[in-house]
Amino acid sequence: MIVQTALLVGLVLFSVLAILLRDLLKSAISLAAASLFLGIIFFRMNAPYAGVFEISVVAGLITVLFILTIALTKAGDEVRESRAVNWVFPLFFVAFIIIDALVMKGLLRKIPALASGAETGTFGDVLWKGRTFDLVGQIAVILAGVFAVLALFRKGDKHD
Amino acid sequence: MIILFVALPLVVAGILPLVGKVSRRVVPDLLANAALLFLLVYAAIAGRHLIAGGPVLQQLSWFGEPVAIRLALDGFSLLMLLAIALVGLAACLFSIDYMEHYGAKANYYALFLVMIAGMNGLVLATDLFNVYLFMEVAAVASYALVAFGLGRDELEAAFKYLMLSVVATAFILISVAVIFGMTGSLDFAAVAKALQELNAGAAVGVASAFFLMGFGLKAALIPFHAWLPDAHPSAPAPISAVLSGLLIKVSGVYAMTRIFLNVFGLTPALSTVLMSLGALSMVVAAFLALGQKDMKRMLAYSSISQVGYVVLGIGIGTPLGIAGGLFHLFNHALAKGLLFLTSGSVQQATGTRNLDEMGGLAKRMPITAATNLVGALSIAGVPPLNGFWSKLIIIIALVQSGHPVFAVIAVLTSVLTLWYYLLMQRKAFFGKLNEKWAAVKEAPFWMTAATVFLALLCVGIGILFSSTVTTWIQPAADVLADGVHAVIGSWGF
Amino acid sequence: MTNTWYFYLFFAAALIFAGILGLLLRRNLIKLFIAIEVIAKGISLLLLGTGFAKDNILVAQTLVVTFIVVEVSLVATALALIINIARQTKSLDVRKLARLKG
Amino acid sequence: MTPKMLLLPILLPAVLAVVLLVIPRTLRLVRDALALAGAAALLYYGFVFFSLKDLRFNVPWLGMGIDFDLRLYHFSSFILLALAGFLILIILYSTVKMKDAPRAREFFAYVFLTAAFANGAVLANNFVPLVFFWEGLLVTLYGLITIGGRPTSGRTAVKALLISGFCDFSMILGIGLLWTVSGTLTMSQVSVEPTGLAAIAFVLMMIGAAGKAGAMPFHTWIPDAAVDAPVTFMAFLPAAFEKLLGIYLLARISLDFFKLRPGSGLSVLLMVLGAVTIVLAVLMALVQKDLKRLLSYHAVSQVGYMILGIGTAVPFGIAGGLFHMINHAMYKCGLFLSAGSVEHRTGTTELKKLGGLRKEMPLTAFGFTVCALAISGVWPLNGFVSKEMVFHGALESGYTVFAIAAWVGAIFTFASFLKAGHSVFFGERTREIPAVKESQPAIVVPILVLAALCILFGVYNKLPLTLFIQPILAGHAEAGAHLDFTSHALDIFNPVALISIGCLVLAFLLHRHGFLKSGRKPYLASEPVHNLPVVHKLYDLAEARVFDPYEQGIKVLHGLSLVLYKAVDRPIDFVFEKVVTVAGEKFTAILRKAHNGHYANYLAWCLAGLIIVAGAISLLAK
Amino acid sequence: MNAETIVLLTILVPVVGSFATPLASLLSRRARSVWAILVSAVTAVLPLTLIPLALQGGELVVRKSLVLGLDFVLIIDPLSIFMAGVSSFVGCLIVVYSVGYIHKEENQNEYYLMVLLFIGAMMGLVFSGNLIFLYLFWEIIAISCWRLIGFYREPAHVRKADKAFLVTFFGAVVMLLGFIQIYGVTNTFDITAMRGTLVPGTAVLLILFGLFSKSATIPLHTWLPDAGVAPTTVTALLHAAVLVKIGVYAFARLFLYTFRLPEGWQQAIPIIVVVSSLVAAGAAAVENDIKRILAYSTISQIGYIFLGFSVANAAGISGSLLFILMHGLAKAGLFLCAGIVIHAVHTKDIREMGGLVKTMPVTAIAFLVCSFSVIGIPPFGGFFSKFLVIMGTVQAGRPWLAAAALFTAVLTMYYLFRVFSLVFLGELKHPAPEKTKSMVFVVAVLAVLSLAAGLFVAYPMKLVNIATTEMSWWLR
Repeated sequence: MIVQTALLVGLVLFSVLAILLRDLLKSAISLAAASLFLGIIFFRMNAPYAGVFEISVVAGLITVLFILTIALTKAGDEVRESRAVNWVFPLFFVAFIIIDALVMKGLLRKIPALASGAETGTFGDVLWKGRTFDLVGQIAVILAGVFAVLALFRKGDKHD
Repeated sequence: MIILFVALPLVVAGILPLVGKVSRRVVPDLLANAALLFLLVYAAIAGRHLIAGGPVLQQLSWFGEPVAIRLALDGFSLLMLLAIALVGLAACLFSIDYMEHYGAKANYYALFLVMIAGMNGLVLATDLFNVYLFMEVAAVASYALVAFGLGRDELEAAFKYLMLSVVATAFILISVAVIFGMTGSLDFAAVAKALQELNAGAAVGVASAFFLMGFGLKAALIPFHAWLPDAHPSAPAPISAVLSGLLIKVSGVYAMTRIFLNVFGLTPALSTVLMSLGALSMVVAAFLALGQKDMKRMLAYSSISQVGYVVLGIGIGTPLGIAGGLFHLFNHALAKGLLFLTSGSVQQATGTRNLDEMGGLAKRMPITAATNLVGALSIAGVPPLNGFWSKLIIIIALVQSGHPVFAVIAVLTSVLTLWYYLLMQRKAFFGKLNEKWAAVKEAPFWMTAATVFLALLCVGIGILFSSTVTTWIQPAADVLADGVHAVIGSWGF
Repeated sequence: MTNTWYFYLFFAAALIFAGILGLLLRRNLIKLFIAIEVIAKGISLLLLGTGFAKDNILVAQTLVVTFIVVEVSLVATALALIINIARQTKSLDVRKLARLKG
Repeated sequence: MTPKMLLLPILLPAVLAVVLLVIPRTLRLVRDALALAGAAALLYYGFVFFSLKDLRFNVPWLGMGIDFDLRLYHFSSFILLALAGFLILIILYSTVKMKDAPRAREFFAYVFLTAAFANGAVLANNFVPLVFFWEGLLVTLYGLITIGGRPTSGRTAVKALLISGFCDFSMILGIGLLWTVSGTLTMSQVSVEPTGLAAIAFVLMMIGAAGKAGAMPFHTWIPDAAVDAPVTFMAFLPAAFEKLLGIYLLARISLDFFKLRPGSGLSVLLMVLGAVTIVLAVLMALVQKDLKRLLSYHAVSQVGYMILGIGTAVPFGIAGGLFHMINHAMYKCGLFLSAGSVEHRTGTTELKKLGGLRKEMPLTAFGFTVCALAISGVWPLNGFVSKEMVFHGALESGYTVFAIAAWVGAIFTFASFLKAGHSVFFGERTREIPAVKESQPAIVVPILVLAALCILFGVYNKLPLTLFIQPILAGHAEAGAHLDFTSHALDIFNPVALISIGCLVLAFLLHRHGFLKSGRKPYLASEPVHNLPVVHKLYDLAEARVFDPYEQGIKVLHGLSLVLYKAVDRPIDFVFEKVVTVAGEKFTAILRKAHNGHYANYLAWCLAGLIIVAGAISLLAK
Repeated sequence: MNAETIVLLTILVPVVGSFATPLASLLSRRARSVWAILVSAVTAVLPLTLIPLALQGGELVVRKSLVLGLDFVLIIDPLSIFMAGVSSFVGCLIVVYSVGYIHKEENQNEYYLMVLLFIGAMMGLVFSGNLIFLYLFWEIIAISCWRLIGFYREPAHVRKADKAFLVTFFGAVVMLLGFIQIYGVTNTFDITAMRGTLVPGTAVLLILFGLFSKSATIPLHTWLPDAGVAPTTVTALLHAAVLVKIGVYAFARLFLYTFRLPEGWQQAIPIIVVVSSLVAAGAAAVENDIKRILAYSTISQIGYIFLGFSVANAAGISGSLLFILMHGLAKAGLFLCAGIVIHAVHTKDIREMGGLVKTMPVTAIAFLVCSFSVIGIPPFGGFFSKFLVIMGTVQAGRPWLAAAALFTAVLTMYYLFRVFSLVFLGELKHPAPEKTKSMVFVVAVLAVLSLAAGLFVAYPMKLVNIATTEMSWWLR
């Protein structure tokens, strides 16, 4: 359990770092690190497929996309971030952590829940048999994303 | 075969870009409109008799062995499918001429059909997570479509729309996760049964608050509405017609109603919150619309206000209220779609959306002016058009269920609505012809055909309101009403 | 089933709140989107945590996988938008994106 | 004589009016002939009906107790006959006088239409036809005055219309109250004690009658009309018809509809009204410079006698009032016709310009003198008889102050007629007027006929009294009282007659004093009275129409309308135009400013919304 | 043809006919005018064929049930036949007049379409026996009014048209709320089923909003004078003959035929309406625009009709019904005369006119005759109606109200003759001949009708008496 909590704390730290860092590249990398931690957490929760996906897709692909965007938008003038963020953000964050802890310990413990039966079958047939409609949805989302990118980057007659 | 509603648009969307390479305009137009026409016919005729035998649970099989795509087609979903098909077809017809100068028509149609597929999927989903998934499909497609013009305003609007929607979907997922945690399953019926046994009042309250925020933003109720007045005007006219007419209703009102009435059960607390949100949206959005100079922005605020009516209607919880709400949802979809299409024709003819620059266009563009008038009067609730009957039923439901204050607010808001629509008529169509537009011609064929199609629908439903209510609206309301009785009985609070 | 769920709920809530706080305070478009990504991490953690706590982990995995797929297409669209905005407005400051008023 | 014949006096003149209106201008002779024939026919039927005594024509009309009910009985047949008589005289006179008037055809049409309505009003036995015909006269009144053709004719016509309209509307209110009190609209069945609501009804209907007759506060249009309207109109309506109708209704009110008690409050009110009318009108008449205005004021003052007579509620007094009504109609019509004949020949009725016309116009002069003597109440003539009866009635009713007022009136009447007669006919010949001949016979004959009638009704007064007046009062005198008015009619050796004669002598002295004082100029004979210190001021004010209730009324009406418009209508419009729109815009501006386009701002709204909704649901769920 | 088909035809002919006018105009302008006159003439004749049925008294209810208690009900009784006859007849006259009046203007198609739609909706409203359908036709009339007032498309005119539409829509929607409140109590919208029920006070207040807004009584009246910007035929149609009569007809249909007014309202309404007619008469005496004067005059005369109905006794009701006929004829005449004058002199300010009697004799006489009828002077028709209303008020024990009403009548006489003398008498400022024979002919017809209605009042009175007894049988 200690390792799990350590990983979780690492995850939260890197995420907060990703937001707080001034330099874009550094924050992208810390974001990748965070998703790495998350992947490991998934593995420890014996959710291998989710872990693989998390690491390869989120840590990999999305970070690459981020870096690509940072590169492409270098030309623009420097965005003056307000100085206040550095102390406002942690202050609120810590305050929320305390409230969050108390709430989790006190109130939410009492959420009634049904005991669910043991799961049968492998991940494959759960995904394929149980939630086939999700796959249709996924295909649709991918199509949507592709067409969106195509539309946004189309050359030629742009209509203002 | 109700999977067709989702599969067909996806498949056509898939092959469209390839086709787009071959012939830039004719085939994409043809294909897109044919698909939507088929959906309309299928929904109108096949759907009707499907329903005759009670809600249809479609168990699909993929190459022989059963596959777990459980789609439920009941009165409510069928009503939504019909609305989507109708307004979608009209917008598609409209975009044949309108999208000429946008270019990349095939890409546009692809995105359009994906959005339609997303909406159809959401309507047919019986699983909380699927609702999220297909909403996201439609949302992604709509971000791209809002930004389709690639202008400064379009991009800004699309970005803000995206960033706000993402937060909304995050909250929806939190709530789905909590429900999943409590009941262990995601299917509507199973969750409903499980929640009845658990009677975890507080937790469901918080979950419904999160859902309300998420779907409220999608439906653009007042505190969550800020993205809509920017997104809808900057989208190309047929898209803003579909956005205002369908998207905010399907991913906002439909999802909210389905979950609150069929899954959670409409508790008195939830009903009051829904009604107050609806009433707030009605009044504030109506006042905002009053002060607008931009025609499409006024229409956007009007959509917020009319969605407020629908939510108020459904929030009452009585069968009559729900019927009124749904009927108004359907009428508003048609009428608002029509209004956005006419604004598109005006924008294409005069090149401006600013009402002050327009003047007396009725002289040059009689059909557009007439159809705009029909749409405006229908939404303002002036008889004999369709908007009047739905508002009437809502007000009757309000008075009967003992909410006189809401009834008065609803009545006064419809006066306000008429005021700003008259403002629009006076500035754009009804006054003296502005000499700048002396050379303006009537909108091209397909655009006027689309607007006339919707206008005839509005007038037709207005006159044949009783048969429309009995064939389309009553079954949808019964589905929800049973939901309320079944659930509310047990929860009590 | 006991309190492992609340344990993951705690961390997920922390991540989500951090993301929202980032959205409210940061001005750079890309920073904003990084905050969105943090929220996404929080949600996938929440989903999987719930599944793990309620030991129907397989279903939770499918949900997370689908969620990630959706997240990818969202990122693609959003970044395309950001690039276009950067090209048009020559700046990534969200305060400049305030022309549509009233 | 079938009851249907009763429709004849109404329909015949109405149809004739339409025909006369349509006849082209060129066929003047045919028109005159037709008019005369029509008037003659009416006169003949007047006599026929008079001999008939009782006839009733009743046919349902509007339901709810309103039916077209005509009834002929001795009072209405007498008035019908009188009306027909005057009509034929006026028509005869007008054939020449109005020969070259621009709207002559309209004039004849209106005259016959007035005759139709007047006959209808007299015959009516249900209040609704009564009001129908009574108010119909307004239309012809307006039409006739506008025929005068002078620039101010329109204004005077409207003035006459408004005053008469006001009186008629109060009469309608009175009839309404009477209907609620008595429960029926048939005039012959109505007989109510004038107390409480009925008293108000009495007063309102009295206003209607007095207004038509031209008594004080409602008289101011008559002097203006004298100048603006054609003289034939003055002789026809204000002199004859209106007096007959007005006093007929007043008599029926005090005799039939309400049981007026002598000495009761209402009768005193009537007597006061009468007395005031007599005195003030005659004072005004005295100082007039124009013959027609002088005669018009006298017409108003003489009505005072009739009202005073009826007001005494003593049979003798009422008989005097009624008899005075017919007498006055005759000599006033004669006077106006003679003034018209003078105007016809000389072109003016200015006393200053006229003088010594008795040689060139002997017959007009003779007619004028007889009628002037009659109106002043000189002994053998009809004026003397009816005035004596009024004096007796006033004395008998116990209020001597009214009798004194009557006498004062008599003094000044005679003084002003001496002035008029002297300056028009008997003074020296002035140079302004060229030599004139006597008017055509068609003009002179009516004057002489009227003069003859005055003499006849005076000398042989038994005929009119027994034939006309006696039957009217038959039902009302106490059983025992012997209704013989004729006994001492012409007897001058009683105190009342002596006082009257004294007044006349006093008047003669006053005239002689004025005449000599002003250096033998007859038209300035009234200056001594005119220049009395306080009186002079009042006269100027009166001339400036200060006391004219109509002028003040119009100012009040206009002021009230302005107040209503500015204080009620415009503010309501202001609310709709400004308040609502500005409020709308203000509220919208605030809301629009809130949407400043910043993403963080919108996100904050959403989160705040979430918190509020969550709080609301958990609170409400408790 | 039985009564039911006649009534359905009376409603459908104008409505369908109106939408067909643009088609007729494709043939030629002449064809369109002929078509419009034909349709309005047929609509005018049809109710007349029902009069024998009306004279037998009794009522015929036609019912076709639809969803949710909103079933389509037609009541064919003397009241509705009388109203239909009066308004369609005057409407037809106005259509004939407008052929001459607007032959030079543009967008005439819309004009004829809206006028015929107006008449059709009016027929529908008069016969409808269901509150919601009454409201439906009420609003269709509001739409056509809006388009007609804004006919000249000037920015100021359209603003006035919007104001008129908004005020009437506001009143009507509040009235709808009242109907729904009653629906809550009796849970039916069908008038014939609700006869004699006592109505809650608030519902009465709400419904009065609608009635007062449509018939332009005091608080909601300012749109009527402003609507003077419309072409004269429209103001004649609106102000004089038909539109304002709807509010009064609805009052009769609702509060005499169907509901029983609570005691407080029976006392209050007569006072309000008399005040309204007094204020309007005051305003008319001060205005200088001839159309605004006549508009205020209409508001004032409508006060009388309301007075007659609200005192609710035989004399009052029959007086009001007669008033609707007489005022319709006379006021339409006044407006159309004003139209001829404005058409010739091109100004609406009466101070700039003068002496027109010399060049426009027929119009002057028609104006005079119609004024006499409006003031209520015999032998013209207006006398009987005003007389009966006054008698009704006095009999209902309100002599003070009757006195006020009569004072208003004097004020009416004052301002109508002020207009007559300023416009027609005095010296001639700009000589202008009487334009288009058809317009003068219509005006003459109206004047003669006012006179004939006065002389032969017994005939309309028969129908009115039957309608009164039929309508208020449970009042006694």
